[in-house]
Amino acid sequence: MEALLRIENLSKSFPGVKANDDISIDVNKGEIVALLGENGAGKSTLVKSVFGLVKPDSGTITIKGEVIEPGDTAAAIRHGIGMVHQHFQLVPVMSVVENIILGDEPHKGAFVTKKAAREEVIALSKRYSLDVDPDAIVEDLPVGIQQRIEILKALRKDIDLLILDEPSAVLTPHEIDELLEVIRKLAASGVGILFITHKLHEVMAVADRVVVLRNGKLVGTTSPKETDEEGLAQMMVGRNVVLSVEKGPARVKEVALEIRELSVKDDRRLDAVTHFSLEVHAGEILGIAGVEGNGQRELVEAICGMRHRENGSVRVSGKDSPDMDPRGVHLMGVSHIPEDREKDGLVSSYSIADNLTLNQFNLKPFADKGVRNFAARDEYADRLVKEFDIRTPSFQNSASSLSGGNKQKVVVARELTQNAHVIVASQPTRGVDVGSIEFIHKQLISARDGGAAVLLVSAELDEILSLSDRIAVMFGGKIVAIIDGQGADRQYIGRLMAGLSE
Amino acid sequence: MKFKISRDALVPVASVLAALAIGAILIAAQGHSPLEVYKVLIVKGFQSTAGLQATLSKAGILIMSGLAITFGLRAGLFNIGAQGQVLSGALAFTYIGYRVHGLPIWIHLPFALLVGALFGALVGGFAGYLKATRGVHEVISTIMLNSIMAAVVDYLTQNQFRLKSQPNTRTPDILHSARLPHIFGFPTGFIVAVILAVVVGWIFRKSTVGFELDTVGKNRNAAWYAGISVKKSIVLGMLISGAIAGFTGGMFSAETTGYFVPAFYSGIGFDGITIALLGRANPIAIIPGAIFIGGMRSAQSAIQFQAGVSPDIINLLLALVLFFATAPLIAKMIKSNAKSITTTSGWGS
Amino acid sequence: PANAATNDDSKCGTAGLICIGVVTDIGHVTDKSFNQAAWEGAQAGAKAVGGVANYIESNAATDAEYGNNIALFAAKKYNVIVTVGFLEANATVAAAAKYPDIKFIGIDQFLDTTKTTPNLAGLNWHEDQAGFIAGYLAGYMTKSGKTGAVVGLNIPPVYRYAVGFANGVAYAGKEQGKKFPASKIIYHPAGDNAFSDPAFGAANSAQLLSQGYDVIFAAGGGTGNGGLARIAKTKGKYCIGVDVDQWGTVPEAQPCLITSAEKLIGAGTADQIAKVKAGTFTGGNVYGNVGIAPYHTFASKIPASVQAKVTAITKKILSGSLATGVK
Amino acid sequence: MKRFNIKIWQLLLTIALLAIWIYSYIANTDITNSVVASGMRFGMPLALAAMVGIMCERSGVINIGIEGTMLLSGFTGFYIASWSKNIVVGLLVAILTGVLTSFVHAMMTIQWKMDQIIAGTIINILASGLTSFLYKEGSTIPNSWPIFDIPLLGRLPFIGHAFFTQQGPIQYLGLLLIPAIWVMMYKTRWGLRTRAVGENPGSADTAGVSVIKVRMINVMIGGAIGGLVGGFICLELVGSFSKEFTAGSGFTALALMIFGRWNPMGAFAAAILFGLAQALSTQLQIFGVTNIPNQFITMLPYVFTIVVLAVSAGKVRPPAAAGRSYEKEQA
Ligand SMILES: Nc1ncnc2c1ncn2[C@@H]1O[C@H](COP(=O)(O)OP(=O)(O)OP(=O)(O)O)[C@@H](O)[C@H]1O
Ligand SMILES: Nc1ncnc2c1ncn2[C@@H]1O[C@H](COP(=O)(O)OP(=O)(O)OP(=O)(O)O)[C@@H](O)[C@H]1O
Ligand SMILES: [Mg+2]
Ligand SMILES: [Mg+2]
Repeated sequence: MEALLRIENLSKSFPGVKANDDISIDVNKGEIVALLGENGAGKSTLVKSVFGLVKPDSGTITIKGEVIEPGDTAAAIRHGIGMVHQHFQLVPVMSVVENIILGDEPHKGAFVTKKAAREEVIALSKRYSLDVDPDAIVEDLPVGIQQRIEILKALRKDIDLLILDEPSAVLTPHEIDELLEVIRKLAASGVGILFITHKLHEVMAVADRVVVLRNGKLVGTTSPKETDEEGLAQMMVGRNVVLSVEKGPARVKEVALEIRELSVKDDRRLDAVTHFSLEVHAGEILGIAGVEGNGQRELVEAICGMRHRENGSVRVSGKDSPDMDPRGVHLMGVSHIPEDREKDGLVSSYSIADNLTLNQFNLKPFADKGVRNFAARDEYADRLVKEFDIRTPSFQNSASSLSGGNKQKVVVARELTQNAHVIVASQPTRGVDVGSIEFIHKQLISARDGGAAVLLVSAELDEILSLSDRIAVMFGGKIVAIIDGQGADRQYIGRLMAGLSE
Repeated sequence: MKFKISRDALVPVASVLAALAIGAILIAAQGHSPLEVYKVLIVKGFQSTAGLQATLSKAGILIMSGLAITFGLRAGLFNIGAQGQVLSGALAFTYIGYRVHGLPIWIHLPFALLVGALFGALVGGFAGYLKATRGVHEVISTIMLNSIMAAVVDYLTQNQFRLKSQPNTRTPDILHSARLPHIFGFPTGFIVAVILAVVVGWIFRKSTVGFELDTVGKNRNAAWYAGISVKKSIVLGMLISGAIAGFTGGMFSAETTGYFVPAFYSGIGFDGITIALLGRANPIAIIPGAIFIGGMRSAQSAIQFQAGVSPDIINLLLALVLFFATAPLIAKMIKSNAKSITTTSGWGS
Repeated sequence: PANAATNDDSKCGTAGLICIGVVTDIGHVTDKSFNQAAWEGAQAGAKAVGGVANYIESNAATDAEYGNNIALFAAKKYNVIVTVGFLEANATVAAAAKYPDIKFIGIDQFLDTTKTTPNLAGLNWHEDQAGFIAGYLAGYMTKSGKTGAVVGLNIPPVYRYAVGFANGVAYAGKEQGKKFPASKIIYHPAGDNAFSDPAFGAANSAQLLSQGYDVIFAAGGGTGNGGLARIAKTKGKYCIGVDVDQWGTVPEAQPCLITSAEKLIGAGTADQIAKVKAGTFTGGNVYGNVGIAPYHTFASKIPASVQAKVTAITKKILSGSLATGVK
Repeated sequence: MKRFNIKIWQLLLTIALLAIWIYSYIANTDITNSVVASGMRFGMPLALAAMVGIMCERSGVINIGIEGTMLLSGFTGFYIASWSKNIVVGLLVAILTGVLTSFVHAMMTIQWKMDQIIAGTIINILASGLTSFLYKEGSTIPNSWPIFDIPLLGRLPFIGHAFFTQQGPIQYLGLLLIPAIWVMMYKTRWGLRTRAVGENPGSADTAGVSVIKVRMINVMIGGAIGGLVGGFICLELVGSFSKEFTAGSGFTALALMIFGRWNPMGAFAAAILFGLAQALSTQLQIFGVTNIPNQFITMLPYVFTIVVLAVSAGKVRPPAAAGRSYEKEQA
């Protein structure tokens, strides 16, 4: 049988990197192929080539026996390819309907037929049981819902091939289960699926076949039947990876972060966090579990001085921390790994070195009396790039040249090397490969063991479960329960996260 | 590597040549000799002592106004209405310059310049304040402030600040103790401008304040995350941009005009935009562009008188140079990898 | 060297040959306004004395620029230099001191004669007189009694034109035993574009027209010209131009243009040149003639009696027996 | 809540203005009509120039070259009209010039991915240099566009006299064109794509919409409007070309575009409001208010704009991609 998608000898170089090197892959009708690889291995580049977003240097892409014109998205769509992108490709200020219909709008003459469009979106969301409010403005929606819109967009046309580039990075466990169900259903109906993820259990759960990339090259093909998660990780990284987190018991000390009666509003001036109180002790990791959009972002920003506290106080090591003063809070010994590295955590046109010192550029030894010391910065950057294994030819390169995972490493490296009393880590491993996840987790634990109080916010329930000494479940801007991390019940927390009472 | 650098440096040179070539066609099309025109341009603008003096004097003002715009651009602010700040600085300078008697030059001149810069800073800073606290975009506020300042300045020159013995609207002459002395005939303003460029260059290269402004210009969210007060930076960026503009107005009065008439200052603020763009918002890189434009401007009249070509050819040549220096055509032709210029990304709301 | 027929300046410096150089204010000799008028006057003057005339257009309003341009003429041994506009006053005074052998004519430059040299004449006009005469005519042409002026920046010459106009209207009203409402003067806001904002002139004229104003004095370069063009489009309304006879410079205004308040810049300039030739040039502040332009096709529409009254008042004003009331 | 704030302010302002309008209409119909009509006349060229900016920026291209576009179009429009003795031909040529000028702008910004602010500046100084270099005195056109009344609408009570009488064709055209642009922008497929491209070109690209094509066409439509305005100023308002006749209105138009939040109707309202403030300052001079120096009266529209913006607060949010050239690779 002719393969549905056939990628033959595809190569693509960017200045300084060979992102794809002579790659050939087939995807058959109804088959789910998982594409694995470390950050920067070239997965996104490969699938973008298929979708016409990247023009390969050489090689051919054939679908149902027809060659697709390279670098032409419209052609790819015509050939029945749909794609869910690693970075959301949504227009934040537009409604859900507008986003979904964009590019092929129901219309009468030149006019968009709003009603028909709306009905179509409602029907679509019913069909795949992916619930969305058609009239909501995208930027007002939590990321999980935004991801749903991305998926609906891709599913809207009758597609033969669906590409998913890390669709589950921002979803809750329940949402992931739903997504995997959708994928299985689609495959059963004959759609070929090319699926990129860093979560190996997802691969084990749905993939028919697994293709692994390393440094732009195809290093192997396997299937869940032939191997296990450890095996997959080893294939990707080229070494043994410890997937389960190893940590000793917490040596809990005094309260380092004390939040009292905190209330915060969101961008639309609606209540996001209400009368929130919490204590985090030095030497423990407190994980906040919750579906995204339940006030976690606002909570973190208020703690770090980035968002106005309407009410209540935040104390660090027994002293009041200032409101609306990120620098002041930072100087009290609070480190912050922000959830959106591109938006908040990095200045992408700056060098990696400048980014590694982004919130310390004014402190000794990086500056003295307002004059910057570049030698100190570079020495520091050189050390961190090595220590955190940031994959780059030079720390002088701009942050924009890094892959997503490596960008995250820059942020983590910066925040975890400051000997902070309090570390606020928001989605610290989002979109990061297994090798790096292992590394970041180890760093967080060693920070805890070094006596820091770690507040971990993650939509990744597994991450929360495996790292936290205590778990606070957040729903609707409040804590609904605080549970001991040891032996916490996954199902129980899941129910709390969904707002169901016990 | 060396080879590549020299190629990048070739871009501006080739751009000038390309502009001159197109200019030559236009000149010839009007029945004049391009060679003669360009000879006059070089002799009058760059060869004769008087020409060079005029060139550098003009270049000094261009550098300063270019710095004013550059300072804003680096902080993500487009101070399109620097003209209003130039005007208020110039008038404030002039007032101190003619009104305050009995000070020695080394006090009077710097003091008057400081007051000029202060008034420029007030106008610019007001726009910055409106942006930081009320979200009023600086492109609107500075354009509106331009007109407002023009009216205020006009009112003052017609009334309180007017030289009553003259039927025409002008201020009294600025006292000698507030005029800029020439050092051996060398335009002092140019030296001041170059020093200012070096200082501004240093601020953005080495100082933490410069880094803060740059960061706010590049990614406001990340700047806030990194503990930089975005609001303060916006006010500061506009304040200093305005101060430099006001200072420029003062320097122009001190070196060139000698008294105040609003029309003397027309175009200074807008010229600054061209210069800043030509120099890619790099404080040092604006210097050669300013000298080049200064030279063309100072030869403008001679071109008309001696070669019979409309002096507007100069503005045309300038546009062509800016075009070729920024469009990737030339760079591609000589296989340079010179990065394309960016100033601010978008309106940087 | 370019320009007119008599522009060959290679023989300048030979005795008896008069070479005239015009340094324009920022602006061009084709500005349909005073730069152009001065340049035409210089050419006419040159023709009359068999001399040479040339111009340089200034590109920046600074003393340095004007000084350089004057120096260009001086270097070529020109013996009469005309500088146009009050912005050039300082540069002209300085140049006159520097080149005592060259005669300078400073147009629109009122001199402090205690500080100037005798080779410099400041050529001025009583704009208020031209405005008054035009206003007097307007006072007889208005049916509604409502007249107005849409003008450029509020600077002294513009002010004198406008207030002179208003006083002329009032005077004509009194003569006819009518009490007209005061003539409305609308100034352009300050700014670089005060004299080059046709849209402003048009919109303001229209606003006046729609409120029943029927004779409008549009004075102020491009701003005024925009007003003239707009008024011409409304039937039965009259407009008055400024500085030169705008019948020729703004032809689309012809349907409404009953006259223009003129200051005879060309004639005044030519006159001074003739004085140089005759050796009667005295320097100091001198005044050129003002008046109003021909009526052209309106000659048949303006009653002969009114025309006679205007002629009579013109004489009175120019002779000084009637004051305009403008300080 | 922020959005809500803006709406309240807009509402209050609208109500206040309506109240003033109705009150003064009753108090003095003629003068009120005249002032409102005058506001339209001041505002319409600015509003149309702002449409140039909106067409470009909504698709992600900042255009500060509006001034130059109008200048060049006015130039060619006038001289061709003068040469062909036909103002219709002149106007068409003006529009064509606008399209060609914006094509150059589009090449620079979209194809060559040059800095958009620089590209606009080049257009401006190129236009200023070319038009003054090639300027020739003494040309005239056979006639200029007339002003006229709209037959039925002109007799409507309240708005009729102010909006539909004694205006030139550009005024009436603007009343059609601006709502049409609004409808295009918010109701049609092209408009949806345009806005998507201006907000997130990656999103449009991944949906199979050609970012380059959408931008090129919008910028050129903008150019056509710019050509229209330039042509009309020379062929209707003034009847001749004068150097630098645009007198900074291209920049004021940009300010009004931002004031109107990149929305065609918003910019129109902003321009009319600005025009009304100007008409009002004229009216104060007509009323003979002499105890306030004239400079402070004429300053009114500018002060008004700043005050309104400062009070109604609310951050303006430009199209997110405006000013950024689109690199497909980074999608
Ligand atoms: N537009 C670009 N310009 C330059 N280099 C690029 C570009 N896009 C990707 N790269 C580089 O190509 C390599 C492959 O990147 P790609 O995004 O395909 O990795 P990935 O496997 O998807 O990684 P991740 O898991 O982090 O998403 C990386 O080194 C990346 O830095
Ligand atoms: N590649 C493109 N990028 C952006 N806009 C486009 C593109 N192709 C067409 N358009 C515009 O989109 C609109 C619809 O054109 P299109 O050819 O896509 O219609 P269609 O979906 O095939 O609809 P129909 O059912 O009428 O054939 C038109 O306004 C057209 O100008
Ligand atoms: Mg990827
Ligand atoms: Mg079709």
